[in-house]
Amino acid sequence: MTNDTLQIRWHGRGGQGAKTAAAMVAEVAVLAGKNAQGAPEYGAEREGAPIRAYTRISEKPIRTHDAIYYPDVVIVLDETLLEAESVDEGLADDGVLLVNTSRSPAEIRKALGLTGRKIYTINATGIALEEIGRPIPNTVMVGALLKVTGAVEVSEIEKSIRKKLGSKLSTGMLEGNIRAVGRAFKEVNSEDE
Amino acid sequence: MSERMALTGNDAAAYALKQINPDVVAAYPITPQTELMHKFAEYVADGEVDTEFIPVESEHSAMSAVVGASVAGARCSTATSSCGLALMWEILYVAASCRCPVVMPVVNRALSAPINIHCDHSDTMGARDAGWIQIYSENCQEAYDNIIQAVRIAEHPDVQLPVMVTFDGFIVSHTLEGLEVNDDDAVKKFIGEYKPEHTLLDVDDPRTFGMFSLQNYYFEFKKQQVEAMQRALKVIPEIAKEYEKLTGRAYGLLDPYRCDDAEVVIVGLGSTMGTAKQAADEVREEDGIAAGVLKMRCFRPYPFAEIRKALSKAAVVGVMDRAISFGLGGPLFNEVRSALYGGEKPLVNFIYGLGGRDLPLDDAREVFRALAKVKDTGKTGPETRYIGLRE
Amino acid sequence: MPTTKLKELGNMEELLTGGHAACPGCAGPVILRQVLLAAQQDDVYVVGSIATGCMEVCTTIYPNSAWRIPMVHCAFENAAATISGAETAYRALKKKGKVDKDIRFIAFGGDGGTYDIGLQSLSGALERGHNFTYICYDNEAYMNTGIQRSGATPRGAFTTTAPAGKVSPGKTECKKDLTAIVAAHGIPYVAQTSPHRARDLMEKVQKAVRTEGPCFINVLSPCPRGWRFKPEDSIQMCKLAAETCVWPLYEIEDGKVKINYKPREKKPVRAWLESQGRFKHLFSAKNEAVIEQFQQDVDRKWNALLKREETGT
Amino acid sequence: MSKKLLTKDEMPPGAVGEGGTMSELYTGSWRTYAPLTDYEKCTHCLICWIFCPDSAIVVKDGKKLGTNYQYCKGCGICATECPADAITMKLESEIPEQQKKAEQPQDRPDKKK
Repeated sequence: MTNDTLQIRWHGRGGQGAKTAAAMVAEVAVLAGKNAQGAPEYGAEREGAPIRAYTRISEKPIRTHDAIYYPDVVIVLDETLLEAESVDEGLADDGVLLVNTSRSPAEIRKALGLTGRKIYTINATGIALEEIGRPIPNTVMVGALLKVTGAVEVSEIEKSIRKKLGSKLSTGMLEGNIRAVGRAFKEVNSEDE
Repeated sequence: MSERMALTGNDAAAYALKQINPDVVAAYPITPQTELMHKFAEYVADGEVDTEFIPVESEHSAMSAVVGASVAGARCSTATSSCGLALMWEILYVAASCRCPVVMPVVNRALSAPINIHCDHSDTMGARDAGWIQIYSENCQEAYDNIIQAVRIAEHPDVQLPVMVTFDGFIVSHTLEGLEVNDDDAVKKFIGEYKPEHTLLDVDDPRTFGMFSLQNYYFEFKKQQVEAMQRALKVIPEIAKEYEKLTGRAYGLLDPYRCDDAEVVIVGLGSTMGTAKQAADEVREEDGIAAGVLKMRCFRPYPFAEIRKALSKAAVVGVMDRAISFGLGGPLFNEVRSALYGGEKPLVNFIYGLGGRDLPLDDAREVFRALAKVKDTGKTGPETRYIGLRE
Repeated sequence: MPTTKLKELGNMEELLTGGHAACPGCAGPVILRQVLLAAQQDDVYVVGSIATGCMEVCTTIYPNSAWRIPMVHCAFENAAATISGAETAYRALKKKGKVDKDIRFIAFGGDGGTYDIGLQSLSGALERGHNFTYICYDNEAYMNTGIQRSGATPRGAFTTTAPAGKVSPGKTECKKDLTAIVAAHGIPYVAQTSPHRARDLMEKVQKAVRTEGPCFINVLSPCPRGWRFKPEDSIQMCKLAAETCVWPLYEIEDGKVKINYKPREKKPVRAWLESQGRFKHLFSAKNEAVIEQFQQDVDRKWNALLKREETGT
Repeated sequence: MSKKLLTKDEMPPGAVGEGGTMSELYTGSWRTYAPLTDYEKCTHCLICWIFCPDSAIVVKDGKKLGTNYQYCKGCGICATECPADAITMKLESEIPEQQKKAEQPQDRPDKKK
């Protein structure tokens, strides 16, 4: 971790909820007593365009307000971005790459020609479709992130989802999201398996 | 007494406004201020504030309505960014000159053209001579705290001037951070009641506000504003002290970081100063550079004496401007230089981040290294340098 | 009940004092006096805003003011936005028990500040439904800054920015119909009037200030200096404008048009044009067509108005 | 009517002035011609009063008392509009002092009540 701060960079497409996810993880961390920052990067793009978002989590106050150039974790919400973007740019040797895909970590490693780093995959879109009925993978990816990094407890994320989305979503959608996070914890694939 | 929350800068500002519970808020949407007013409009819609909200048809009318409401005796507010602030320009002067103690969050954004929605300080720099107090915030916590303190500063009988509380568009406005918020009653008690001496609604003592004033009187009014600004230099720290008692969070006119033993110091405004503080720590450790940061919280009134004092020990000063006065250079640089007039200290102007271009931590470190080189070689080199610009 | 009887009004407090700096014979202060006398009656108080312009600069010269009602001047183009803030403050403070008086709000602006630069501010305030009355005193040019052409300047008039010259007959475009534009906002009350019929003006003001929601009254304000006529003839000019149907007196209440004055015999516009130096150049062979066009403009609008009254729209 | 100018510290901040103070000013010097009322003809219809731009016609209990020459700028609207032809405009310099005094009422109900 850079300066005792866990730095997470999200790659997604507009509408997939990268911004919400980056903020949600930060919020969960804050509510768990840590310092955190969740920042989207805005262009003029609308739905479908590649976007980035950033999350920082630290025990110490976070003062920097720049983009994340040296992430500890990179999360890819849309696997088509693996070709369109240099998602591994600046990712530390012991950093984590978490991809929403039905492929295995080994397949991703091969496709990207990556050395070092730890690769995790999860079929977040599939889980989202089954649990929420919509292909929005962000909450699943939040669950997977927490499983992989242990950054915050799963109970905290559930609280946060209820708080953040409770007023926006129907009960069915809300419960679906919570189930999706739970499944993410179980279904994330690592290279050890 | 307080609660920890995770809010974006815009939501933190809206939360401060909710707790202030102004009588009247008039606003017009402009990116990146929009979400602030969305949130506030929700508070209105949910009856969480008593505020009468005026959804005006332009920023010009927002400021005009606020002037009308303020002279009528209402505590009032609006918020804007960039071109919106520029459209208000004429009425900014009226608000200040009519001594309307309005509090206005300004979410800093570049001015057109080319149109750009991202952060720089050209909007508020353009308004620096309008007679408004300007307080710059580094992060969400500061935006929240500054807005609450601004009410007291603006309405202080020795001041009676409008206050802009600024924070960086997107970089702070759309970034979620953890912050401590006061409880509602504490804010209510801290800001107290607004009781202006004369109001437009006092029909038993009809007065004329905003009168025509000729060569024989205009100048005196301007001197009154000069004096009110001077008094604000004393009032702002007093109110900060009181706020510190309430919250434990300390504020001053300036926010010096490791300046006491610093040989090279960066001076600047807003969120970048957080990055600069981190860079100072890192170059002290990695390069052995005695680095410090002087963040200006209060830009108007301009704290000449305090700046001079804070920089007295620095050998080299770098001033970071997120705006340009075309044909002159960085506006902050020129003001810092004027505060240091008569000294031998080399000064370098770094212009950066226009239109929201990021200032990476690495670049902030390079600024310190460049300043250290000036100190070591005794050669100032180019006075104005651009960071992150393709030339 | 509010009164418009002169004997009764004469006993009331003069709300616009003498000593102001308007030109001799200016119709502006006549309008202001009539408005204030009519509006502030029966425990109803009036608070006003005024746009930059002749009436503002000549009634407020620091440290003196001619106004005995509370007034605010903010800028040229924003009398409506400014009053919308004051009116909103009133609602907010009344709700909190900080104000107990019954206050009505009036914004004043000249044609420059209303037809042109202030149109957006006016439109916004009308659309938002603030409870106020806007009074436009229309002297048909920017008189305060030196008789420049405005959207309210009639066709053929000489102004300093559309002067009559060797190839130009003065303003070549016709006057903007602001009253119709305002009426298109669908506000409860819109009227046109003139100070020569003081009772008509005052009744309209009383109707407006006692109507809930935004109201608008457009008042013709002859300007001896800008129109080039003798100061003593200001009220006569108003009369002539009504008799030629150049300035019809009418009102639109909840969308229904009522004409308040119909001349028994409509005078030709030639009489109107002859009365003022600003049209002097029209009386030459080469500009005859402009007079003809002017008459056609007036006839078309007057006939349309008659029809609207007849059909009740 | 020249008054000593207020000093900076005497001026309340913000260009706020007391209402109605122009009533203390003198605009009578603008006048070349002055109105004189013939009370034999005057019907006290108050037409002159309602059309006066300078609030210069003094009225009490429904009756015209005269013209306040402090304000009157001599525009002549009153003379033009008088339905009884009771008002005439005369060159100021040709009006005898006594006649002027008679036109200028001492009673000033138009002052702030």
